[in-house]
Amino acid sequence: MVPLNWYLVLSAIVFMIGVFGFLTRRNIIIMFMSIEVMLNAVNISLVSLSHYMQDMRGQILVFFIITVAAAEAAIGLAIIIALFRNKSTVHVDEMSEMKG
Amino acid sequence: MYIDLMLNIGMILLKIAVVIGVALLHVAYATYWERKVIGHMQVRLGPIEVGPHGLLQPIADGVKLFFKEDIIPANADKPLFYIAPVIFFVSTMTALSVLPFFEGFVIADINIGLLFLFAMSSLGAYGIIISGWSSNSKYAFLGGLRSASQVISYEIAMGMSLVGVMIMAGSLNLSDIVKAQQQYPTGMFAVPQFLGFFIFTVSALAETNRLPFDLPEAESELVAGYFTEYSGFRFALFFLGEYTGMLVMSSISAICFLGGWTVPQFITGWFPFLLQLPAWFWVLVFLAKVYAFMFFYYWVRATLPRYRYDQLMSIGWKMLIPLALLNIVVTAMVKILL
Amino acid sequence: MLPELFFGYYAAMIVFLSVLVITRKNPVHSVMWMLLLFFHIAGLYLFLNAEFIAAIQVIVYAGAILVLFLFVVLLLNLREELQTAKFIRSWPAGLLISGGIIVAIISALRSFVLAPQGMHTIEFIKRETHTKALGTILYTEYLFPFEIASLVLLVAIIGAIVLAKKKTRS
Amino acid sequence: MTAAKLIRAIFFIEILKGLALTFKTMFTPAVTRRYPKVKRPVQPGFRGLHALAKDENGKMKCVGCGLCGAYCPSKCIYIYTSDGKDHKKVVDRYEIEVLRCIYCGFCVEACPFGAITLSEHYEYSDYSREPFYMTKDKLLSNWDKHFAGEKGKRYFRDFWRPKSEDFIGYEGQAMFKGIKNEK
Repeated sequence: MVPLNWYLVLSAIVFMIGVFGFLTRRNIIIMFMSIEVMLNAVNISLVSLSHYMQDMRGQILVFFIITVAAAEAAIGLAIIIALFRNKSTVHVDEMSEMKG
Repeated sequence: MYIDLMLNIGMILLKIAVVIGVALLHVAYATYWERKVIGHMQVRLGPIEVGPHGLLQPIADGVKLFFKEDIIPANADKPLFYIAPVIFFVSTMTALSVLPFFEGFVIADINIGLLFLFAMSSLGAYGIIISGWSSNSKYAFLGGLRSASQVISYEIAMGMSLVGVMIMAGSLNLSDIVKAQQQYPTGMFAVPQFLGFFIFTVSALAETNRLPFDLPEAESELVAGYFTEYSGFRFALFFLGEYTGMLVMSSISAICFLGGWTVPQFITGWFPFLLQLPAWFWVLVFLAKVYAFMFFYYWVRATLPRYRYDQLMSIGWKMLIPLALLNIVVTAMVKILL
Repeated sequence: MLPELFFGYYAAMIVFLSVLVITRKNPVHSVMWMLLLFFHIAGLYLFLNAEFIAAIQVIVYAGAILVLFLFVVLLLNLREELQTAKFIRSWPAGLLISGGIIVAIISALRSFVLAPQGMHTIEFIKRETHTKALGTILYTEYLFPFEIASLVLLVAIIGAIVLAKKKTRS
Repeated sequence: MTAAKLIRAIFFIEILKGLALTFKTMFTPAVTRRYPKVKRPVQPGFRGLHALAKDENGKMKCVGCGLCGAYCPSKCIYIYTSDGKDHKKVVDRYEIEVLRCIYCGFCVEACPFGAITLSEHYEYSDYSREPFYMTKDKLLSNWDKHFAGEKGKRYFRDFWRPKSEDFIGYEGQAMFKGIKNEK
């Protein structure tokens, strides 16, 4: 039996990689993918917790996270396309018009 | 204990080898059969020179394709160019692993068989998009984009058309779905689920990029679509993948709508000796259903012209998906009320 | 021994692939590594007896969301992307922040206590099948969130169409 | 939309009609000819591979006048003549580049003696360009192969009747008259 902590550590490491990617990359698509990586890290920990607690409510949460991720990806990518149409770049540094 | 494990693994490997070998042979002869059927429909003969009645033609074609030169465009993205046909081929071949061919013969009898099939059929889109993009050619790129949007759109309709079957069978396991159809007098879901069967048939044509929805490889506009730049061995992989996809779609339709390897109960009532036959005999019934569906593919190809792209999209989104939703609602209500 | 080996393989591959995803210069390659990453995560879910979630992971994440990503990447101009620097100049700060997060999480794990066991034992799931057990909870206890999720998806569809639609000249 | 139109749209009457048609044609016999095994008979007057005609004594009919080469639109006939014994014209070389020939048949029409002919043979593909450069010997052997005996006679009788056969000129014309008188 694999200890639960292993899963949680794995989830933490993957989450960290996602955070690092989000903070350091400036390509908006890669940033989006970093968010997906973070969501997946959370999903891993939820599924493993649900398995070890023998309670399926955690997996329901995973279900909703996947749903919301789908909605978020659709909206986010639509925003990216709209931005690219106006600015013809995918670099967040160059989208500075709303800085105030 | 280890001997048991080894035997088990050996058994599974043997099954896999049998299924892949038989499937590849069927795929090869599916191309032969297609050429024959379409040939006769167009008042031609089809392949006839190689071997008796041209029976060795698919083997000759295979040998030719596998020994041809493998050309790679200079500006292609090489790793993705190499991997794309493999993704396409593997994703369609993997779908074979959950199909039950007759009572008790299935490589992986999993509870989510139908979902697994959806997953694999959605992965085929990657092979197509990536091959279109990595070839660095306009025809291939346009073909890849078209194919991706088409496959994604019609997958929704296809999944929804099968929800009716899921509701009626109460299971996602393909063997259970086949057994559930035995309770109905006609022995197949195609009769009560006629709307679902219709939607599935149309979206199966679109999903495998066949006529009248073959816009991704529309010869008159896009040369060969997403595999324009491929040749030799890799082209053969695309070709095999496409026909394996057709085989898988026909098998899904045979399993989910036409009663799989079983025949309707009144037939076994008339001919009781059928029940004494060994289990493997019923694979012939299954294959007959699969080939009947494949024949429909060819028949449609020989008859209908290609749709326009906006027509394709509006059929998918404005006709098939609402119909599929209606089918789900009606099926669920009937299931609750009865 | 065998479960640990399986877990070790999956964990190593997941970490390695997620590093590849965020460090590739070409977004298309990133997407392809992400596809492999999703497969390994689905494998991990199967390993945790969550077969329906694994199937959903492949169908929705790999089959729909990632194809959308790929689609958008293909529509954009990649030439410029391949020439600019991969990371921002102050990437060590990012490393520091993410390192801080992981240290905090792992130190919190030491005082982690598992809640009492629920009713969905492995035998229960095997008897009921995973899909049925999940569906039972989803359509009874979580019916209201489920409806809200469908509403969220509807809003997302409309929003995406409105945002990405080309403005017609009137 | 009228009711009939609606019914047609719902049940795909047009598509079903088309499917019925293709299904019916599937059982009609194919019209394919399996070419290398089954050959269509060549129609008389077909313009195939070139041949140089011989007369009854087996001698070449060509006198080297060069009219065929002059008429040829693709200029693929080369004739080299020299002065022989008794100042008789001798045809040294008579060559045709078959790959450039367009099979118009002008050379046959131009020839006053029916020396150059187009045989009914059309299966002469090859792997190199060499065999398509016809020399005099090859052209004469083509005659033996494809026009020997009755076939050659029929050819001249029914189709490419040489001008010299019906030529009735005035007395002063040297060439044709002489030959006619010899017969």
